[in-house]
Amino acid sequence: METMGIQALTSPVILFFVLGLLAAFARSDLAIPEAIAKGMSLYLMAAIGLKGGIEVAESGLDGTVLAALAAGIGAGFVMPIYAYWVLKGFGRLSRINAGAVAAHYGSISVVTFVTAVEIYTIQGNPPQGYMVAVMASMESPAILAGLLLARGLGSEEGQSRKELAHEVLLNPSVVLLLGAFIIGMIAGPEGFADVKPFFDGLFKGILCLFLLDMGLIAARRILDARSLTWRLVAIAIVLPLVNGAIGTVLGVSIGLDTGSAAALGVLCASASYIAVPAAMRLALPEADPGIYLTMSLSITFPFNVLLNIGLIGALAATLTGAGAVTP
Amino acid sequence: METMGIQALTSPVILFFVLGLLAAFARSDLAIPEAIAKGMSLYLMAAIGLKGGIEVAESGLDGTVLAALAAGIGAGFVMPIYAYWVLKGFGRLSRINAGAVAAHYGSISVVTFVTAVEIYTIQGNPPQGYMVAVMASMESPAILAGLLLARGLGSEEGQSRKELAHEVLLNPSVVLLLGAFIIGMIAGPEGFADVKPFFDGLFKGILCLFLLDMGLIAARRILDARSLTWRLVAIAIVLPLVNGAIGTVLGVSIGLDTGSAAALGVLCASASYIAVPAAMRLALPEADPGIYLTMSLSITFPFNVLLNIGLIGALAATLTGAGAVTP
Amino acid sequence: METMGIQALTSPVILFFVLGLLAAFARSDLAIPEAIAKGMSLYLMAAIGLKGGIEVAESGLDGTVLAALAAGIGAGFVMPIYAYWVLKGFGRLSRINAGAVAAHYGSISVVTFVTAVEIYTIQGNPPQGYMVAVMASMESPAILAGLLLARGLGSEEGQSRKELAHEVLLNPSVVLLLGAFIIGMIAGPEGFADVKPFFDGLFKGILCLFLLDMGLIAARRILDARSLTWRLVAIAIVLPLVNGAIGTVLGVSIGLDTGSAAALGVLCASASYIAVPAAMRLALPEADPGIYLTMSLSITFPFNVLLNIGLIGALAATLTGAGAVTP
Amino acid sequence: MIETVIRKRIEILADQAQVKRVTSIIDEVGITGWTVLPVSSGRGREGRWREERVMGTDKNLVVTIASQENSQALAQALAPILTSHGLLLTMWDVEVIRGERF
Amino acid sequence: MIETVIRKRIEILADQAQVKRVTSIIDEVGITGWTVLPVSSGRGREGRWREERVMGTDKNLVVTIASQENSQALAQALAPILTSHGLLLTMWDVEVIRGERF
Amino acid sequence: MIETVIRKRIEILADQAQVKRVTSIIDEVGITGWTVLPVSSGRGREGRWREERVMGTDKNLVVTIASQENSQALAQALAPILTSHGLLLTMWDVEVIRGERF
Ligand SMILES: Nc1ncnc2c1ncn2[C@@H]1O[C@H](COP(=O)(O)O)[C@@H](O)[C@H]1O
Ligand SMILES: Nc1ncnc2c1ncn2[C@@H]1O[C@H](COP(=O)(O)O)[C@@H](O)[C@H]1O
Ligand SMILES: Nc1ncnc2c1ncn2[C@@H]1O[C@H](COP(=O)(O)O)[C@@H](O)[C@H]1O
Ligand code: NA
Ligand code: NA
Ligand code: NA
Repeated sequence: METMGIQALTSPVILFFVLGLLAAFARSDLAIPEAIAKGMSLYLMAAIGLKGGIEVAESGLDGTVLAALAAGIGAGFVMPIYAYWVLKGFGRLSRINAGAVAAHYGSISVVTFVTAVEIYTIQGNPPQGYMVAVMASMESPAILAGLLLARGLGSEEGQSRKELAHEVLLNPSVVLLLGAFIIGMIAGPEGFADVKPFFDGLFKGILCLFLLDMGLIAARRILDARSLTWRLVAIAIVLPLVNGAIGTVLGVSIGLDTGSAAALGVLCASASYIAVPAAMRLALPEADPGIYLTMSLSITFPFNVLLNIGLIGALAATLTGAGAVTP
Repeated sequence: METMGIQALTSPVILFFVLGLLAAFARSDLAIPEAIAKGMSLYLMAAIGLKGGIEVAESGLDGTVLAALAAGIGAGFVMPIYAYWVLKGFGRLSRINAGAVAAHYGSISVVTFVTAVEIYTIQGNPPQGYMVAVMASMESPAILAGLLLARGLGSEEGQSRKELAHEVLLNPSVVLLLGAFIIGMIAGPEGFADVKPFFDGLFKGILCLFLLDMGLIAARRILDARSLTWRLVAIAIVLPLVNGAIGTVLGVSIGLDTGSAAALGVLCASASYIAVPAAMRLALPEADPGIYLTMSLSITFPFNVLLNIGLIGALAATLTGAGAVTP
Repeated sequence: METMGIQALTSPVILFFVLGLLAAFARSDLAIPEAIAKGMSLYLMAAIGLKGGIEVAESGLDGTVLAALAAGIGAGFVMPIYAYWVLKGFGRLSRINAGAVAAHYGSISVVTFVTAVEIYTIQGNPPQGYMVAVMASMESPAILAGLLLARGLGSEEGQSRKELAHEVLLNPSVVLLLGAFIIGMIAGPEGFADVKPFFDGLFKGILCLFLLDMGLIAARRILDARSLTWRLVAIAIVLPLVNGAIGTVLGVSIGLDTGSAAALGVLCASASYIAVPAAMRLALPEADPGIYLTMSLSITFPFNVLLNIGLIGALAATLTGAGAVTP
Repeated sequence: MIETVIRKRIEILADQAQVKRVTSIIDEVGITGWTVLPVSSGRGREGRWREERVMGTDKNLVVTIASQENSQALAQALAPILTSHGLLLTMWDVEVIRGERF
Repeated sequence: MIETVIRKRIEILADQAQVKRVTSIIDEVGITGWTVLPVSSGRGREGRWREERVMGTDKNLVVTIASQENSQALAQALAPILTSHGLLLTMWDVEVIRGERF
Repeated sequence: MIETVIRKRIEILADQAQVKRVTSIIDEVGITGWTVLPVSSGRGREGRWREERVMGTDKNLVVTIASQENSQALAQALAPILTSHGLLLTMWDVEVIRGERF
């Protein structure tokens, strides 16, 4: 297991992330233009969606898909609940802030998932293509759960409720991920051939630059953070550990293969930093992004990328008895 | 023919366009940063220019090229004239607005052309490389014609006339298309080899993302449109049908091959949404972009991409007796 | 030699640069969005850093590397000194402006280096991978030298001195170049394989578009320039000739191969237009960018790209007795 | 001399996610138009922010020119949500030509 | 206390294609400088616009600081084309330090 | 009617490289916040600039709302470096709601 962890840490993808962290901690002014970063983020979602859809077009769907979807959506509703109580109790957050943070941890991070897929594929346990659909379906439930926790039932006026439903169902990330997934299913491997150099060939390289930027942004947020306490830092590390383990066990128990079970674990462990912050800005503007973004982006994200993905992969391998293949 | 139409509609390029339309109609906030969209548009022009130039460097030029250039430029001057009368009469537009819209329909849309080339190539009828030069030469004549129609002869003051000549001859699209075309002719296939992964390999993938954005923008414009009447919608559909048929017949009659004749038809059918709007903003600022952009971008562009390219291809195949090869 | 020069001039990379120059001189509005240009510049630095590191991981390091590093850093400190006296004396610049310009000529231009590597590789004399590390180490010494010349010893207050040290050591270009170089050394050729389509396959194509933009910007600066005299133009051509010859001789004399000696010559000949202007804006805000940017970007950069790289390559080939291989 | 009239210029700094809400209120109040400018970074009581366009937590500046009555109505409509929605509103008198447009 | 003097700040919202025309007029009037800010979207009588940078039909905000006379001259020079060229001009008094520069 | 109070709005046009220095001075003076807007091109005595984001020699507009005393203190603190650091400062009175914040 050790060797695998170390292997992953010498992959350019991870090394660029570390470079970003170090550069920002050293207060270098290195920065990637926001339009480029946003473009790379859209590219990664379109590409992962397409690839998932094409794999499903090739392999077809079996019963485990439905189980995986149900498990993911269920986890998206349940995880925020206990997260909320921990955040309010141990974390000493207000109701509003606890609900907002809980929503982030119930939802998912596309780039954490993508990084995990790369690592598990290197290790010989590639997750199934349908896990992309599971990911897309896990983006929004936690937003609902978090808002209910923060505001209570029936507190929203009609206008806000409409906005909210819109945000949850037509969130840009969900639309692009699911849209590209369906395009992949329709186009299939032959349709994909022509666009493969772009959506497949460039994938890892663009992931490198995107993670460079994530490292820069994550480290700078910590340096600028005012509202972070040691209690919140602890939660931002323990929650992904617990959620990751629960997700992996859930995945194995519904019969997913090693890679897919680990991927479900990673989805549970990851915290959103694109879809949910935007939704919270809209629906819970009183919540403090200095808390929720710093926890999800600056602590949980690096923890997952550098350590937790490896741990979850090891757990899944142990539970399924699958030895990881050293490439 | 049917099957070909359907085949084209399952190509990722078209599917991403449809995704963009649907997402915007559903009022999702999905958006591609403007700098990225602009960058993709420049990439597409540079790449299509280069590829055209390289094909010409390989195949050499014969007499039909001159005929095709003359046909294109002639059409660019003539089409705005009847378009103008229809727009003023049936469309009930003011002189200024009719002239502005006419200029759009006399000029061309690079991305419509590029999409048509992809589709005709799949169908086994690739247009000749020199059609790129025909396209570049068709960008500007209609701007002149439209302005003459809107303002009358001799109305421009010296200053504006200079600005206008500049806009017409040194329009960024014309410069980049022709510049890249000439670079392709000079560099030839060997010079191209090194840059092929970028300018050729990525082409279709970037076209997908660009058409996603076009779909988003086209649909949002319709939702925001105030000045659109059913008469204008009808014109925005009938004009590309008529112009497309005329252009195809013209192409066949001067001896172009099936793909090139169809490409000439598509150039005639397409309406500009980059070069001409910018020129109109400069030279006819009183004209209403709510009319000309909405017609060209939100009605004619989707109509051409989703339907008319297929119809024109079928017409060209029928006229030249060339059966389309199903790949 | 002639034929080689002409060969290089028919490479798309150079032709796109010429297109940019011509388009801007003709006052076309063609422009690449700044975010895209910045993104391409970061890409080029990351890619050249990575590639250098991987070559070093493959070939290992020998004693000449240290000699090359020492030569580069030494040149970075010494070149500004004589440049300063020429700029103040013959060039009639104020102390501040002379120091600022001298810093630019002592430092390096990544894109000039990259273009030279492409050309020398075509000519059969590829520079060694470690020259990337030499380049990175040459970015900053000249900043220090230029500031000392402009301000004198001990003139900086504590605050500025800290800012300055920061700028010199953690300059974004240095961080990205060196960071990517080290990532390349760690990841090695196997780690690189997955990201090769992005960082290697696209390299030349992106260089084309970047040089198109450089051509546009360089020519526009000249058109807008107010402070440029014929004396400064002369210096901006003679300095790169002299520095290039000195660097090449230095490279040959410490035992570098033909390509690497020529690359050292190009580094000496090139003038910074990213790292140093930003540092001067911070540390010497009184200096006139209308002088230093116009000289380095609009005169020296085109002169190097279009002519001097070829001359330096010929000199290196003559001195090492290596005939350039015509591919 | 050109004749100018006095109108109010109101500028509202708002989270990207709140721009739609702000501009709808401008429309409802009956003001004829508005313009949005991008904002790249800032610092307030909640600390410093930058590079947040990717996360959608960046800000924009909404600018609108209005008559005195309309500007009063807008200030009144926005006042209750200024604090909860993190809006920053400033307004001042400006001269405009063609005053009938606003 | 720092001594400040009163100058006019004039802001002109103009189509991308009209910016060159506006800044040439500023130059001709004899004003020493101007600055252009990007604008991302808006709504007016002609309806809403956004995402138009690709089409070149987006807008910019031209800002210039000028003396009272120069600002009058600028307003006068721009007035005839305000409506036909879709320009939006506002101006107001500001305090500046180093008043001799403007 | 909504109650408003008068505050100063100060806008400083600064080179990208000088923004950090300007905002630190704003912080030191005790002003509660600031906001940075991008600027795309301009012309001054040193000539025209544009497309300089790649070279890092572009400019930004730093906007801050402050009380009269704080704005005086800021103007005083910036005055000595205005010329040497190429800053352009304008300020004027604006109405704000929730005046206690500034
Ligand atoms: N009252 C207003 N306040 C601020 N901006 C406006 C206003 N009216 C119009 N605009 C801007 O000016 C543009 C053109 O307006 P119009 O000429 O009315 O279509 C709009 O798209 C807005 O960006
Ligand atoms: N009168 C002015 N109004 C608005 N902006 C100005 C003015 N003068 C100078 N600027 C801006 O300040 C920058 C530097 O001016 P200068 O220091 O005169 O070269 C210019 O490039 C413009 O962006
Ligand atoms: N005094 C101020 N002047 C200008 N902008 C401010 C000021 N205070 C706050 N802001 C802006 O408003 C945002 C939110 O402020 P706050 O609600 O205090 O966190 C900050 O990030 C700044 O961009
Ligand atoms: Na999660
Ligand atoms: Na046409
Ligand atoms: Na040098």
